[in-house]
Amino acid sequence: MKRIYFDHSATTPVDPEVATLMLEYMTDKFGNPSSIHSFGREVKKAVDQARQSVADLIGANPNEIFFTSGGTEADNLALKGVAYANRKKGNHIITTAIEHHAILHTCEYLEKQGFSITYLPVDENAMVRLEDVKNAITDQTILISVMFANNEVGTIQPIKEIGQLAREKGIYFHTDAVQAVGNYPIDVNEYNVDLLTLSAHKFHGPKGIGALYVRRGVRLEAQQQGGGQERSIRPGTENTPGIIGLGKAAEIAKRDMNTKIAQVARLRDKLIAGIEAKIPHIKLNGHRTMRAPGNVNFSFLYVEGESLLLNLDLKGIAASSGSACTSGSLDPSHVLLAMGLTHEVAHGSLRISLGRGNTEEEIDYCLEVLPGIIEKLRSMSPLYGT
Amino acid sequence: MKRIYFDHSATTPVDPEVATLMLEYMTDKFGNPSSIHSFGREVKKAVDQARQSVADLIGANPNEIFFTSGGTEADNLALKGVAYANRKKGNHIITTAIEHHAILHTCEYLEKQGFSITYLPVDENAMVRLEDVKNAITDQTILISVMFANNEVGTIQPIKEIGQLAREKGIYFHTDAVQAVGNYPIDVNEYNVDLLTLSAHKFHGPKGIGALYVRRGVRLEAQQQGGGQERSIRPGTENTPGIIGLGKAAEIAKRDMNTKIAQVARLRDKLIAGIEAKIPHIKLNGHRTMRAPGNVNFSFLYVEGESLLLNLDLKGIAASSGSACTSGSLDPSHVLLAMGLTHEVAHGSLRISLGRGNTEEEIDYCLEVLPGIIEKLRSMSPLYGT
Amino acid sequence: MYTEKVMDHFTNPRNVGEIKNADGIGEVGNAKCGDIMRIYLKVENDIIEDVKFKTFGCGAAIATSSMVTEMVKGKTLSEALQISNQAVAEALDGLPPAKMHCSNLAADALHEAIKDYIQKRGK
Amino acid sequence: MYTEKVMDHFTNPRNVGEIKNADGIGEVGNAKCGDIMRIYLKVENDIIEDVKFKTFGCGAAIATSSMVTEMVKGKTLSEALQISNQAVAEALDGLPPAKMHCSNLAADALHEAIKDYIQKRGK
Ligand SMILES: Cc1ncc(COP(=O)(O)O)c(C=O)c1O
Ligand SMILES: Cc1ncc(COP(=O)(O)O)c(C=O)c1O
Ligand code: FES
Ligand code: FES
Repeated sequence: MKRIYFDHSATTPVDPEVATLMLEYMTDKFGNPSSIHSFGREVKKAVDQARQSVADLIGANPNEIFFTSGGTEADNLALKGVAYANRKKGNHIITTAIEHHAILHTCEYLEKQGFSITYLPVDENAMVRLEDVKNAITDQTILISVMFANNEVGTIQPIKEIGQLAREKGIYFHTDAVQAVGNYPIDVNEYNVDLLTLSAHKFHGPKGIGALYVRRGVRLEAQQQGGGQERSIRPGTENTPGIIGLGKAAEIAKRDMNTKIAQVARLRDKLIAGIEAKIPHIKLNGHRTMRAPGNVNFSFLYVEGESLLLNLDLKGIAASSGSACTSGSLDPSHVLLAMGLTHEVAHGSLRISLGRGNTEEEIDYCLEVLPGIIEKLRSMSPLYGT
Repeated sequence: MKRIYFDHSATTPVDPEVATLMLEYMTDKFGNPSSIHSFGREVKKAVDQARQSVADLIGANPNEIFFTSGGTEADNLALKGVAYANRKKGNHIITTAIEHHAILHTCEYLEKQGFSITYLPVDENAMVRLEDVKNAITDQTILISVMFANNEVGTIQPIKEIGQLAREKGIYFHTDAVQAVGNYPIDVNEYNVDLLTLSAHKFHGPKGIGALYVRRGVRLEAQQQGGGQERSIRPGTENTPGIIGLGKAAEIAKRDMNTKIAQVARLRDKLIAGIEAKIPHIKLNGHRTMRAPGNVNFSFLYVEGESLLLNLDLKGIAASSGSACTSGSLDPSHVLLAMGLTHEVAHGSLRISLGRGNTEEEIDYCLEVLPGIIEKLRSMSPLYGT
Repeated sequence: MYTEKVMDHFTNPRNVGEIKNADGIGEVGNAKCGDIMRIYLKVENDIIEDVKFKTFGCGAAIATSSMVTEMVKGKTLSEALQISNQAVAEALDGLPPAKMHCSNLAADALHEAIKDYIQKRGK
Repeated sequence: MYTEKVMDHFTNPRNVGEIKNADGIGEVGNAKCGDIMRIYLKVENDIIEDVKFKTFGCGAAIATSSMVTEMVKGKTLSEALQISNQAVAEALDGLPPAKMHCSNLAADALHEAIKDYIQKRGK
């Protein structure tokens, strides 16, 4: 059976060009970039080049890029690093209720360390209100962290405006842009961002590598100690194939950005329109226009998400859900709940996240099988009026 | 020019079989192991298999293995994780003066957090004395951390005995076995180890992946927050190609352990004997018998390490040094100083670390060019009596 | 993650539907994850002649519902009352640890339906 | 990490050695990293007729030593005194940032040697 991958927000395949390059830096140019001999120097050069490519993707300077093991570590470093380094200035951090767990659970950890966190609510489209940000600021506020694009419902936040507000108040502004970087044009200066998290595996780079952008002058404390790598902000032998793979992925993403967005958004819009035309009792989750190019998220009333996923999987379609049954936790997606959805409606959510490899035929096939699956599950549901 | 790689303690080339497998899990089986669809499940299975292989290499149980981004992170997690989780029991940690910076700088960090650290001295062979360990223990001691094999001079510590001592006193025992795992037979039960750090890139696995072994029952606090991966001890999307590559490298290391050790140690002994026969005014650093199979470390009096390395590099030989000039810091190797070497002698150190790919011819070539280089540098040295 | 048997019962669930004028109906909701399962019984001479279910829940919830209906059809009420959650899970060759609480639904719903039948008959 | 010029002077250092009965000898030690550099001068009519060096130090230390001897040979003493550490580094097309302190050695050693010559002559 042909398999269709509709889960690009979870992870993406590594670009073959990226993988081939990485292979070269594993078996052949395998040196440690800290070594002064030729094996080390040839890799050091490639690492520098990769840092430049990553910087170029977001309009930064290469010495503002610090490589980490992924988005989660970069989020941890941003929040804890700023919190501990600026404790004397204040102990208040503002974030939102719909952040990724890498932010939320780090904030909960910081609460235990004596920091005070405001979790901003969102509107029914998962959008943060500028007014709420403004009102949350106190003279203790040292950091505002708002994600760029939400990983579940795709809503793109008013980052530029929040960044401007933060700057006016002299507060650092971090954005978790894991879902956006490589898939959406970002410029740290245009968006008034002081710290930014990115992760390679969300845009056809390898897993296990990411970066934190840190604007020159931002006070940040390292969260790991060791050798002096990454200017001691993030020590440990560099994951050179990962870094070089990330660099190449950044280069490709920048080059293909516009065509890719156009292509993916067209498929997204077709899928949304198709589902809305074919299936009753549904709800589009997330903002209709301020939306990540590849994100489709619906709640199908009277249907439970995991059953839906498994049925799609049996038809060869890989997608995702915010259902409690999928998450392993006991509550459905905190994002959907924060948007005001009831447990039942949140339970029946389906996320289809498209990527550059998806085709019109795949959308057609999905529109062909989805209504039948929904109908079948509804016919089994005690909630669905007979 | 043919290049000779004599720097296996810095890093090793990835085994082609490992690299090929990783490639498959980058471009083809690229799913996120947390996903419930087929793309996720096929990777989850391979990750489980890799965890088993790593466990097998050190005689552990798979659920005692936690993957990290490398040795540095695993060292940080071990020390901080045990320190914070057991703070109520005590605030004293024992380590040695010759640990890697991933341990030493983490200890310095913990000192700032109110922990008290004892840095045990070593003898002239870089060996820790059991008596010193015993005497350092107080009723506040919660952790002893002693490296397995030293990365500079190769000395192998009396791990089993220290482990036994720790166990009798009810103190957790961690060993940084980054240089040993995969290159030396280790069994966590035989060696009485409670926590153990390993890193893939030191035994022909990829960079950017390592693991912490944590004996069941050890209280450890996560040092990173996020999704629930690695049973919440180390969250973040799994570096699946890295994990699977580490698993394969572990499998190969276990299979070839004995033949590899025999082969490498023979070359090592030949090189040591050759240098001692051919070059005057030298000093073998490290223990003569309790020594990592691939480690050769000499001080060449009246010679500075970086100049020596560069000259070797010009002849195609890649090695390493504990010279201050190489390290970028202002002091020569803390390991050599802890062994009682003077600044000048430490300055002239050369580490040649052999691996399974090295040959007899390479040793011969090295023995051919090294005396000339030493002679040339000495003739330039104002310290060398004319 | 699921066994073949779970996937079989999930893909082709047995006895889905309602029984008009059922002799007993049992419904349980899993407060933890918000799922609901309803079981309908047709009883004759203390024997379960027919059983159907409707479930809003995950793969495990559907498979356990289906499995429990298969297990009790033709059984006496007292035999049916002895079927435990554990037994249903075992009949499916096990469930993932995180899902073990789901298997509670199926036996509980069955027992509720039997209780309902007994109460109704008692009147 | 090093420029071609540095590597050239490192690989083929100019003017290595000692001058017997030198007119001036300058020695500086780099307290920071433990390196030592010694410069020997032969002076005639305030002109540096010959210059040699011995250095215990890294690639940059050797290259700067070599470069400074080339730069001053045939120069007057006052010309030589104007050669700065910065100038030596620039003549080598630059040094890695971490190594900039090494280039201090070379000009300093030269100036010490000149001072030594002046003092000796003064007697
Ligand atoms: C918005 C967001 N932040 C952070 C992360 C964590 O990044 P990583 O998977 O690289 O640890 C993810 C993805 O899992 C994400 O979608
Ligand atoms: C003894 C020792 N510990 C820790 C490390 C750090 O491991 P990694 O390079 O994987 O961060 C190394 C190697 O650099 C090492 O040799
Ligand atoms: S019904 Fe929710 S986890 Fe099974
Ligand atoms: S002489 Fe030591 S760094 Fe140059």
